[in-house]
Amino acid sequence: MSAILTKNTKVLVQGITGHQGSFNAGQMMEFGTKVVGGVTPGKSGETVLGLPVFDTMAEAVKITKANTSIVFVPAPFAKDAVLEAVDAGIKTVAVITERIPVRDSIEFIQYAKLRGTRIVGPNCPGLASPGKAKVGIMPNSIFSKGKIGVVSRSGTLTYEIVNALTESGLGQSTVIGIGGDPVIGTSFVDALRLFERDRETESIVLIGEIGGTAEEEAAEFIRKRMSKPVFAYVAGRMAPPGKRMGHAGAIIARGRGTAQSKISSLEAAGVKVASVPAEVPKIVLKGA
Amino acid sequence: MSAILTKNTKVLVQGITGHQGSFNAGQMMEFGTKVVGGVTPGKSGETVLGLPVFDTMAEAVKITKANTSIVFVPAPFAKDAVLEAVDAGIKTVAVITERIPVRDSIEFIQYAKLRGTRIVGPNCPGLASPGKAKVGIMPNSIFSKGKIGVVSRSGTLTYEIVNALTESGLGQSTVIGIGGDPVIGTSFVDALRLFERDRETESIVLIGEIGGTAEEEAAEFIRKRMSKPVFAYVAGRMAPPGKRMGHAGAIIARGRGTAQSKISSLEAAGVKVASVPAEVPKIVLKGA
Amino acid sequence: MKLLEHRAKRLLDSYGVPIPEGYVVKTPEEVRDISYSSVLKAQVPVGGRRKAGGVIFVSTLQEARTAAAEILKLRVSGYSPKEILVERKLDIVREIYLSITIDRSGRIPLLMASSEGGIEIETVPDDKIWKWHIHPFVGVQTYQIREIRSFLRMEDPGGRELSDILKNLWKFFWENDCELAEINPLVLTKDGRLMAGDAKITINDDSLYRHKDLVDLEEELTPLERKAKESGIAFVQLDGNIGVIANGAGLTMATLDNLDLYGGRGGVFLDLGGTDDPKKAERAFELMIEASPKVILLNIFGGMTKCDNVAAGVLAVKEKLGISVPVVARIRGMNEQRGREMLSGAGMIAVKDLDEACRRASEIGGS
Amino acid sequence: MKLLEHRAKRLLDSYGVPIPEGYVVKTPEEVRDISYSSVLKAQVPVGGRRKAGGVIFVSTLQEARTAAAEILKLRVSGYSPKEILVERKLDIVREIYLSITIDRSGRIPLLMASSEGGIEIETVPDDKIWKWHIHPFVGVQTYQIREIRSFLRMEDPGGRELSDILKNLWKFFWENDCELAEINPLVLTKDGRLMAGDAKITINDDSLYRHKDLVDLEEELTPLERKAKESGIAFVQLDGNIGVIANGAGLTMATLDNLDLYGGRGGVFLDLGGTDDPKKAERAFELMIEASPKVILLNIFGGMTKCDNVAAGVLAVKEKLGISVPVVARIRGMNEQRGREMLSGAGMIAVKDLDEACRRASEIGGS
Repeated sequence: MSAILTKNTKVLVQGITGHQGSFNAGQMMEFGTKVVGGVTPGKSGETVLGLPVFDTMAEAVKITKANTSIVFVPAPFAKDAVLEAVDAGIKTVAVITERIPVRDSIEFIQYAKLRGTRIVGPNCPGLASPGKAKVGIMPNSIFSKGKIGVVSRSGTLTYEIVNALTESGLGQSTVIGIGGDPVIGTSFVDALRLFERDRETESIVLIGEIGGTAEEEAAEFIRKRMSKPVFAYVAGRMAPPGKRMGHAGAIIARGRGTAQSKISSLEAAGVKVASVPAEVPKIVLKGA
Repeated sequence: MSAILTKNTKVLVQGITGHQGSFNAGQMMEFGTKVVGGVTPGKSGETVLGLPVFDTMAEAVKITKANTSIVFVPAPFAKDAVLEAVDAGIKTVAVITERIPVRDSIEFIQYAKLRGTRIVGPNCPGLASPGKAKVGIMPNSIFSKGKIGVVSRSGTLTYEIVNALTESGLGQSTVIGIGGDPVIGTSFVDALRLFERDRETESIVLIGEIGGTAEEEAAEFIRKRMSKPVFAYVAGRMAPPGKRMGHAGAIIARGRGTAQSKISSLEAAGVKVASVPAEVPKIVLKGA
Repeated sequence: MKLLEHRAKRLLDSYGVPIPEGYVVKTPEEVRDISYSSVLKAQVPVGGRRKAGGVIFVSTLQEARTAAAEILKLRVSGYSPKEILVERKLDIVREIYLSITIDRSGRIPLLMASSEGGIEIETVPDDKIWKWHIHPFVGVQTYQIREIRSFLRMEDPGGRELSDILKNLWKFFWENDCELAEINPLVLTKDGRLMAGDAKITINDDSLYRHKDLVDLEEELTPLERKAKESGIAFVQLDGNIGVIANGAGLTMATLDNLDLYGGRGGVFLDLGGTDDPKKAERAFELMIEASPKVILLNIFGGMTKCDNVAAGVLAVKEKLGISVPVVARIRGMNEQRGREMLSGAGMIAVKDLDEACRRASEIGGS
Repeated sequence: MKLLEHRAKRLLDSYGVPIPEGYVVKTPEEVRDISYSSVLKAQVPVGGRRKAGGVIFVSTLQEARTAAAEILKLRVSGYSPKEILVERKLDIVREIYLSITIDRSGRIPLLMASSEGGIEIETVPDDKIWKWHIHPFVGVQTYQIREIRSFLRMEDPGGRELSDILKNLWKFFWENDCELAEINPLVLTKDGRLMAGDAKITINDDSLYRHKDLVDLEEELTPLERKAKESGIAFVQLDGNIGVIANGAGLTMATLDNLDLYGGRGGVFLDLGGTDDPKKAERAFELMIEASPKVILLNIFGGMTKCDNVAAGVLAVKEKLGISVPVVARIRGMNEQRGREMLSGAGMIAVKDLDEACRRASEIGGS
């Protein structure tokens, strides 16, 4: 999707000298992404996979002309890393780090908004546009180039469904993992708006889950603003009420945010909803 | 200028029950502005010049559908008034109040930026588009409709020069008094950018004064980005160095911000600069 | 992390939010002075204690000690109260509702106020709840406080105190990484004072590393729950008989949904989080064996790890502890075929498809 | 408002920025203990005191008292020191420059740091000054501190102290409505400590109403300056002989520019600010009479007031105090013709045009 990732996307890896950072830098490069360097304070002068490591984002941006970054630094330091990226003029920051205090997320998301930087995440698998670039941790093998935009709150469930799409011959224009935290930089609605405008996207697969009201808001937006067909899967029909299902996004409380409420809202907005992941490619093929 | 004031500009007067507020509400209405009400906490239900007075901006906006406000409330309460306007969804706020602590201005300007609201001022005479609307305190008598955009850091000096333009048959598209404080919401560069885009503006008169580097930055912008002719006057050639000339904007320090530095920068950018106010219409007529 | 009422109140008090006089006891004997009408309140991190008999009003020391003994015997939504808050009974004129929470859609905090305090806020109609976003970059604004006072018809007495409470509650909320700070009711007393009658505070778990002073609440966990927590594995006890291990909350939930398609019911389930770390998978397997489900369904979609490494980990657990129940393994990712071969070689059902894995596990579970 | 060094330092100290040991004296006799090498520094709210002899190093009590007496006799850029700061002399290893100011273009505060401390920052080349905007919504960031430390090659000793000083200086700057908070030099001492060797702090005048505790510095003003200030009128003493009264800084400066066109030179000038309040104009006229210029030029461009009201005010002053010098009046706005008629009826020169008014006043002034 030209709105976020393009062939000119140049990526810096914040926390490149860590295990996750270096592994995924390599994977992103294999995907064809222009990874231009990394930042780890105090490690200036080192190289990782032949990429230069810088002490600061300001210096890294000055030298590499990067416009995008991916954050792997541990939760207690993630806010600082994101603010540094924003101040350095980075236009898109994918925050992979999980367990970031929600106050920190609120602060860097609002600051990024003020400065005109897009945040994807935190606690997300990042995003990818097959044939262009991947800024994230999703396995390369699941993707194929095509016309479907995928937006998902979930991590590995995204892999599952994107993989299923690929195996059914349904390629993707862009896949955005928006993250499962209560407060995130790019919402379903933000992503849908981008997909609606994006010429390379013909239809959209939305992967939701129980908790919060993001799917209900997406349904409202789809009803009012979307002309492209949207398909969905909402995880958690069988999840027990009131229990945490692994992360903060997945709480059912007070009858709102249930799978049923989300599925009904989406269906009322004309969205076909699959009941299990394997059904997603089937409804897309049927709908197309 | 359609970029700020239009025939659909609907104005709320914050602090309407004060002397300045009520007087200027009347003057704005005489100018042809759609003043739709006012806000003074605790005065809900009263009327001023037949206009309804509300307790809160939220209520006032809900009922009047106003998109613009003008702030007359005293300096210690001005920040609260601006934030209230921003939160109520107002798109343009002209802050007339002077002597607002600069920290307060910084805060409400940054907050307004975050929420997409334009601030003009503080410590400014507001703005006016003859034939459309006036959101300010400039005397109605000085204006005439025409093709000249005027932007000025000064208050009464603006009246002087706009009046001189009018008397020479040079009408104005929009006059913006950006205010003389160190930190302001709409800068020379912001205003020039609006004028460059505005179809109703054919040439621009910029009224600067000593202190700061806003005129130098404007010159830089004019050189790089402006296709329309710009004329200027810079007050303070004869002002003594290092003395405060009435407000914080007018300090000469360390050889920067002098009248000479500003005039040279502007002239180097192709701007004709008048040496006294009365010369402004002459250079405009000559240049046109 | 939810704070017990008495801890929540002590914290609010330190931020200038008035609370009633009171003290905490752990035994009936610790109830001392009852020189005024008092109320004894079971300290549990869940709602519903009043209905369960956990709130008792008393006038004498004898009554108080009897009440305390009764409360300590209760079980409130699965929690046994270990502490009781003994508080001076308030002379209530009005009860107000006040809370700050994080609005996911707005992405910033939300302040709510209502004149209908003292009851569950969910039962109050929307037009009786005042809502305002608080932007953390500017905090609670004077105009907002003015609006709240006007909405609550809260002029003096109490109006000025309300303004302070709003500012202090916000400061408390933000500085302490709260997800919820609720005062319900905020009581206006006969002598014109405002006091937090009850308080519910939830601290964002991800922030606890910087609030070491707040972390002392002992959660009531089963031994298995505790072990899972210590390993960073989310543990949920369901009522079915299929033990599910998956990585990621979404994938775990999708697995439960998919089991349902074939009549299968999840029992214990373990979510490794977004990781495919073989060590964590191994640990989850060990825990799952302790939980002794009828069948174990392993569903891993790998990103960073090779599937044969995950398989090797599973086989190591089998070697060490033995696995007496059938295992359906579905592993995707790098070297997945080799991984499946290793597992089926060890007698496990190893498949490629999630749907198939769920069908097979449901067949075993349902049989 | 500029703070004297010792007050600036005391404030910084209260925010955790270390300062040298020291005390303030008003007379030589108050110099007490000199148990170590000391420095006596004239306390004036302007620069250039060192060149003027206002900084003296001493080793004995006798030297110190002699130095104090000398300093109290000085005049530094028009200011007579009334206080002397007696400070322990520092063992200097390095001198660093550190400041926070408000960047008009950026519209937010700007932090500057340089290894070239101890000298005027204007003389330091740009590439030796580190600059970073501090957004007040997020404050000084850890990454910025890391960058500053690296830029200043300021590892321990001193590195951790520098981090604290940066955070504290920012907190101080923002909470106290500073326009400038400059520590120059920030001294690294032989024993590895960091200390503010000198400090310049300017508080935003418009914020002083909320910093009552800071407002006690007596400005040195002439009686006329004081009266003008009390009336909210900006007063500037120039070297010409034309007394200018105008409303608004821009218009006032334009008037001076325009006088220059005709060889006229502004003397005293009074700026009423953006107002055309007839009371303020009257008051300015009274003050101007006290200043006794050769000619008075009144230039009012009215917004809210009727010109005949302003004229009536001027005539009232003439009635009350008499006006012995010629007056050139230029009043624009509502009822301007009537206003001009009233003034010319009283023997004043009343014109419509600013240019003409300046020409007439210059003729009289220059004659």
